[in-house]
Amino acid sequence: MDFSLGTERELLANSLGRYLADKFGSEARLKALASPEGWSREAYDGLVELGAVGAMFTEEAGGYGGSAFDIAVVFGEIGRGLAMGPFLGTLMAGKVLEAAGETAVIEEVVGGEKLLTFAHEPAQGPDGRAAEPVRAEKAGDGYKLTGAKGVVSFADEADLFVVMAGSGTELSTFLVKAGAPGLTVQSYPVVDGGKAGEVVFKDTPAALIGEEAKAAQIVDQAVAAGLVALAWEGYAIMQVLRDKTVEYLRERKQFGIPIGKFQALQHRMGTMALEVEQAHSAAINAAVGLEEGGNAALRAASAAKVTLGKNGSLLAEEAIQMHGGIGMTWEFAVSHYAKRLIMIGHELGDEDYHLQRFIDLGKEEAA
Amino acid sequence: MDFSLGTERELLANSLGRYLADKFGSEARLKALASPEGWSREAYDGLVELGAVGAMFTEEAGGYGGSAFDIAVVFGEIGRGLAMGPFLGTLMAGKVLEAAGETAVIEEVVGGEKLLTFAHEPAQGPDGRAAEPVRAEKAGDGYKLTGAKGVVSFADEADLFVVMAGSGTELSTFLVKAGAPGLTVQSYPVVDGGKAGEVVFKDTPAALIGEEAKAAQIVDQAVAAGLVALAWEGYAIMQVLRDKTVEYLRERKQFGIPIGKFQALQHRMGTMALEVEQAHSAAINAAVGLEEGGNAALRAASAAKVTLGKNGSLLAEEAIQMHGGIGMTWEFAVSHYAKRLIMIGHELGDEDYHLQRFIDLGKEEAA
Amino acid sequence: MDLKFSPEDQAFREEVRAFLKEKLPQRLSDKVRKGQHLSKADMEEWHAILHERGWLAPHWPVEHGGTDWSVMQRFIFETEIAMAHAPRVVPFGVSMLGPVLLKYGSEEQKNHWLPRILDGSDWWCQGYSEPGAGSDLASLKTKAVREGDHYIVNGQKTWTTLGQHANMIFCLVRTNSEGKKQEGISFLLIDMNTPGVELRPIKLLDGDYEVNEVFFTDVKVPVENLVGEENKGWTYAKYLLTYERTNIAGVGASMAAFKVLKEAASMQFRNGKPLIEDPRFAARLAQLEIDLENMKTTNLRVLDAAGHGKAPGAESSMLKIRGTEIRQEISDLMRRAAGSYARPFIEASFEEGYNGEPVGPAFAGPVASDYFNYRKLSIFGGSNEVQREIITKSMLGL
Amino acid sequence: MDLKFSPEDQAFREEVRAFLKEKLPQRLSDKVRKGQHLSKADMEEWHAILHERGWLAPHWPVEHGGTDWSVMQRFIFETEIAMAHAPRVVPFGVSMLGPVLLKYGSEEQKNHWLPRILDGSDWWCQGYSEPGAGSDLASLKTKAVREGDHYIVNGQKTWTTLGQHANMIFCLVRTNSEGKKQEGISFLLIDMNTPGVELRPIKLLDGDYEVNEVFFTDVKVPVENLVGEENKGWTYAKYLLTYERTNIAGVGASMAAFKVLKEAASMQFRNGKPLIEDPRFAARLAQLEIDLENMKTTNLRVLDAAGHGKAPGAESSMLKIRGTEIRQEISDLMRRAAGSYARPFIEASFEEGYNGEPVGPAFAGPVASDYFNYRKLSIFGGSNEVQREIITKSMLGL
Repeated sequence: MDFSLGTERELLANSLGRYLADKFGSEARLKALASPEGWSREAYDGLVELGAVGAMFTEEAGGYGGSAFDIAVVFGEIGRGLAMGPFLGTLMAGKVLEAAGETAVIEEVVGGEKLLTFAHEPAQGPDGRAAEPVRAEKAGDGYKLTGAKGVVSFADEADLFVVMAGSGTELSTFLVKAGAPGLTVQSYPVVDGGKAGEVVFKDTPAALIGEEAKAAQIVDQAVAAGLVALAWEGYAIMQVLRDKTVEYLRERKQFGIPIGKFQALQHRMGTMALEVEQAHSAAINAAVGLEEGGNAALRAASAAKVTLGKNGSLLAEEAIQMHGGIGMTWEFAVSHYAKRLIMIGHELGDEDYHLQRFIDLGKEEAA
Repeated sequence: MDFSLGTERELLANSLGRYLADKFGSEARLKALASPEGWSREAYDGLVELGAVGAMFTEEAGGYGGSAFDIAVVFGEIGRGLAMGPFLGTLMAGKVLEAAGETAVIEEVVGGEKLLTFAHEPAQGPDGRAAEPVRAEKAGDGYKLTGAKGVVSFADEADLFVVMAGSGTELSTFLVKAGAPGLTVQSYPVVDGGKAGEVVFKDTPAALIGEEAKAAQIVDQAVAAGLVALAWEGYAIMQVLRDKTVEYLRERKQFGIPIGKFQALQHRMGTMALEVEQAHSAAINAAVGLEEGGNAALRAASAAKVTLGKNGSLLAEEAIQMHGGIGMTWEFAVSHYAKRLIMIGHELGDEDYHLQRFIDLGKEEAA
Repeated sequence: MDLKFSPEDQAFREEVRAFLKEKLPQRLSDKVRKGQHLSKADMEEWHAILHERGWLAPHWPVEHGGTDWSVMQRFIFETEIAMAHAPRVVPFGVSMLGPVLLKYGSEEQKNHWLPRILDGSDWWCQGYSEPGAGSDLASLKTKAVREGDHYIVNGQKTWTTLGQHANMIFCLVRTNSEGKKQEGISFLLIDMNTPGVELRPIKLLDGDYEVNEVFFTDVKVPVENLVGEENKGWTYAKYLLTYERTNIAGVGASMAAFKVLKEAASMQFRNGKPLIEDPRFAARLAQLEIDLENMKTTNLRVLDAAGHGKAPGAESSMLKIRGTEIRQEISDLMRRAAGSYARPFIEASFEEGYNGEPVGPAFAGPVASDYFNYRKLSIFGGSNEVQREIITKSMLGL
Repeated sequence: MDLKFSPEDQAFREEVRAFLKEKLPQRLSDKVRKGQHLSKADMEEWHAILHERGWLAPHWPVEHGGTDWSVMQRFIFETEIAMAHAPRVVPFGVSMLGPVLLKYGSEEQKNHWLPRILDGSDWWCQGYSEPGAGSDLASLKTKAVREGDHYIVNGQKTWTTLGQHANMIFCLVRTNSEGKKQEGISFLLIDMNTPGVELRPIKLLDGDYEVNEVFFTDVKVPVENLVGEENKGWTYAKYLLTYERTNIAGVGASMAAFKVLKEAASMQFRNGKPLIEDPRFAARLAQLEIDLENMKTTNLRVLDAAGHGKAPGAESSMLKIRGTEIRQEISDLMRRAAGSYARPFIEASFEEGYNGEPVGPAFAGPVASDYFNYRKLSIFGGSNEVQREIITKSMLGL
């Protein structure tokens, strides 16, 4: 048994972490948020150059990593530095391409020439119902897509979309290029920093990835990889919130003494620290599960998302509460970490969804 | 709007409370628990004489009260004094009899000549499945019952049983006498004090109460009355646990100062006090609902049981935790209040059951 | 025990409803319901409507423009306006300064300032908190030194809500640095247009501006703007904090928000069925509804006791805690209901008249912002930690 | 990162399993699984079986009868015996006094007492707590006054677990009343058959006797029974409290109990279907399983760090808190699973060979008693409150 990440991964973590701390600290990030673009393509490119995307994929697929713990390291640093970019979408889309051996596309993304995202969620209309689901039709050698996807990460900025079409066990995945005919994007900022958009396809030309109607398991594993990524990103944010709160308890004085001397805060801080460690363990379990694949990957991923949802809310809410007013301000980094942590709960299904999924997968395993 | 209980009810509460405090204090109760009978029939008879049972039923039915707030007062004192006896069973069985105008039986119970209990839960076998459900067969002018009921309050001590037979909307209720042919009782103590038993009927003669197969709504309202009773009993116990814990925080010193000065304990105590008030409000709502009857009675009763389950666990567990070791001892009253409070959660459905029921009743109301 | 409203109370409720139906502008209630930002003009509009009817300051004495309503009537009124999605009356003048002036102000102060609160001539804000003070409010450092018939004020206040709209600020200032810190505090009314007063907005985590820092540099304040006696300001401030607040639990506001939540959960589809049929979400909703019903009855009990002359102490703290917990829980479930669509952050859509392309379910726009903004509820107004201590200390008597 | 057991570890696990299959009496594991009471003879029987195999005190040095197992092997061992429902080894001699003697005892003490622990000649109990001390352990008052070659001990200890079976007690006693309270404490070994030692059982809320009060009246204790130096006992006691306890989370025991719980929920019918299919109960179970998996990995991480020479500090406290919370949650769900049948309280059924008529579901007998008894887990052994403070203080360094 060995819990070390290994020297190479530690080197990568250090270089990503240093880059983010030097070039994309709290002030730079606020500046990027206030810019017309709403994020920093430069910071993203810098991370890609250091290997943040390459580490997500295997060498055969055009990357130079690809294991669950490579993903863990990259997303840990993304969390710690609150980096903005289509990392999660790139990971999941790339995993779909990786499974189909689409090396050339991955190489372009790893090299930073192209931005890749993942259009997997159905768009919802004002009435709360799913808008027109995306369906594929054969058209000559290729396919045409029609329908809508919602909250697609960096939709406006992306050069390439991996798009899920069909449903249930009849799922297919397609590659669509930005600017393709019939493709429209409505872009907006997201509350946790970065961009997303609603994407509508109307007879939009698309290239099939892998086999038709056989993508369900591949997408499941790609999403499990996404959940591993979120588990590690969330764990890193929890560490930051824990450490910043400890620092605040040490330095902030009230009634003449550091508030860290107050017993009630000590007890709550102890609980926070305990839950951060559980989130770490859940993230490890999810990564180990992903390496194993199959049902184990899905179950451990769901367990991690449940833990992340519960403990993430606790850390975000307690960190703000214990900081008091200052924790609510835009200028103070705690609020941005809290926002990202809470919004992670809104990506790829919340803890209620994953608790049910964990139960269902347990039944499948038993059956 | 008026939240006072009224002079008469306050007089009744005072007389029951004083009787219990004088004759059935902590030591007397421990003695009764250790006696071969395992409870005190004498204390029960004393309460009956003071009107504890009479107050549960209307004058027309042979009692001298019968409103939801009469029930509230009686069970509040039962909780505060940890009285033992078939009060809950008597209440629910009596409400069934009251609805059918069976005045003579109620008069005997109110007068203390007879002990009445309610056999409503299916018995369970070692495999966790329901044992043979009770079914009724016509036999001459009367009926014969066959089947088993579980955890019947004071089954061995009772002179009369109101027995539910059939199921769903086809429910009937019957009166069975102790010692009737084919009736066997396996008696045992219960962990929260008092007695119960498994009851088996084999061609046991029984008298129909009210109309055949028309008892469902009557039983629902009788159980709602039981839930109101438990809500008030539980609220009273919570008050006791709150007060005893406050007292302990004031008197117990550690590191040279009263532990009530410790901030963490102050915060937790504040939460306990807050939840006791919510339980009080829920108990009021349940009583108001019962007076209204119908769906409102059932919904408010379920809401109260949910509150009681959640807040009761909190109070019981926190009271013991804040008392430390001493709270775990048999000699110290806190542990007995905690046990009864937790076991109230096991009577008439737990908070999970009632949360679902609250949801279902809400849908019915909306439909 | 009788929990029905009396016929008089019912008639009163009908009167309030009729008033709201007639006078509450649809435009305003739409904005409140959708969680859009209210402009200064919006708030002034509603203020004027209530003033016209004589219902702006129900808790003031009739001779000063208040009403003689019972506590129950006030509860009914507050619940009804909240359920109708009326804007909240900005409390700093009407509910905070007003009661202090009524109890401790001179006749001149009452006659000058109270009518100006009612007719909207003055917009008041609060100068209590200072950077670094937090729950230790009495440690405040902003100094007022008497020079002739003026005080010279220097220092800084923070977390001043809606200060950007205000022309007047009531401040706690230090007039004596010796002895117990509580005994050197005075209560001063300051015109924000005086030279030396500077206001800087604080951006909150939801991107919105609602609180401010206020800086005082050699600000001259006439001595007649001192309320009560010098160095007795702490008494007045505490009066304000423990002032019988019938609406501290915000039952009406939470009932209104719960209704919006239930509608959202009924309309929102998740995994092919209405979210309200998801067992776990339904359980969260039901628990919330039960908590809300319990709190409502608790609030009525406290009001009933207050009507019988019992001053609520720890009870106010309980209502503050549970009220804010419930409001936060509603905002939590609102964001959960929106799923992925909690993330889009289109600030323009929070303003009136936004007509961009809608994104996601209609209710989803402000849910994340509201959730983050409502974190303040357990921090400000006496943190929930402080309230818990108040409850316990009132029982312990240590 | 590699979380698989090594082939050596796997082989070791097989060896432990084979041993358990061969040597663990079915009678004992049945009693443990059913939650029945173990007699003194039962505990001694299992003690002797482990001793025979040399696995009674794995954490002792080999030369004193221990093993050279890695921390991982110890974890495997502890998990396997728990999963097999073996009785817990009574810890007072093997896990508490043993390590103290090994580190601070004289050669004579080691040679005399350690073999007697292993072969069962002595049954040790603990004399730490005193009435009214609680978390303030160092305030202890039991006095030992040196007179010639004896100490004369007077005072009272309490919460002495299984003292009724013991012939020896290790005690913290006060040998100096001046200066800091921690600096006047000594560590003394006392024969319980000495005149003046009196034991009184304490009945706990579940009706069971497992803790005792111990009274000392002019008890003569030979000076050679002093461990280490006079007035240094606090150091030894603290060593024991922070002694690397690989099993503090009780992962194996909780895994075994969780299995029993899942079986109970699968078998128990509620509203016409297995309880495990009830959405709310299933959710509680799933959350518990996730918490347990997380804790298991946390425990392995701590063990891994310990194996690399990192002394666990706050980590032990985390494992203690979460371990006891999980165990309490299991006992909570067990009682919930039993429904009404949690109430019957048939004390005779907790003993071996009970053949009365069964009442209700087979698992239901001890569930209420266990739930109430397990309240102790968060109180004893350093309350969970104290553990939370330890965690925070280790981070704050205040």
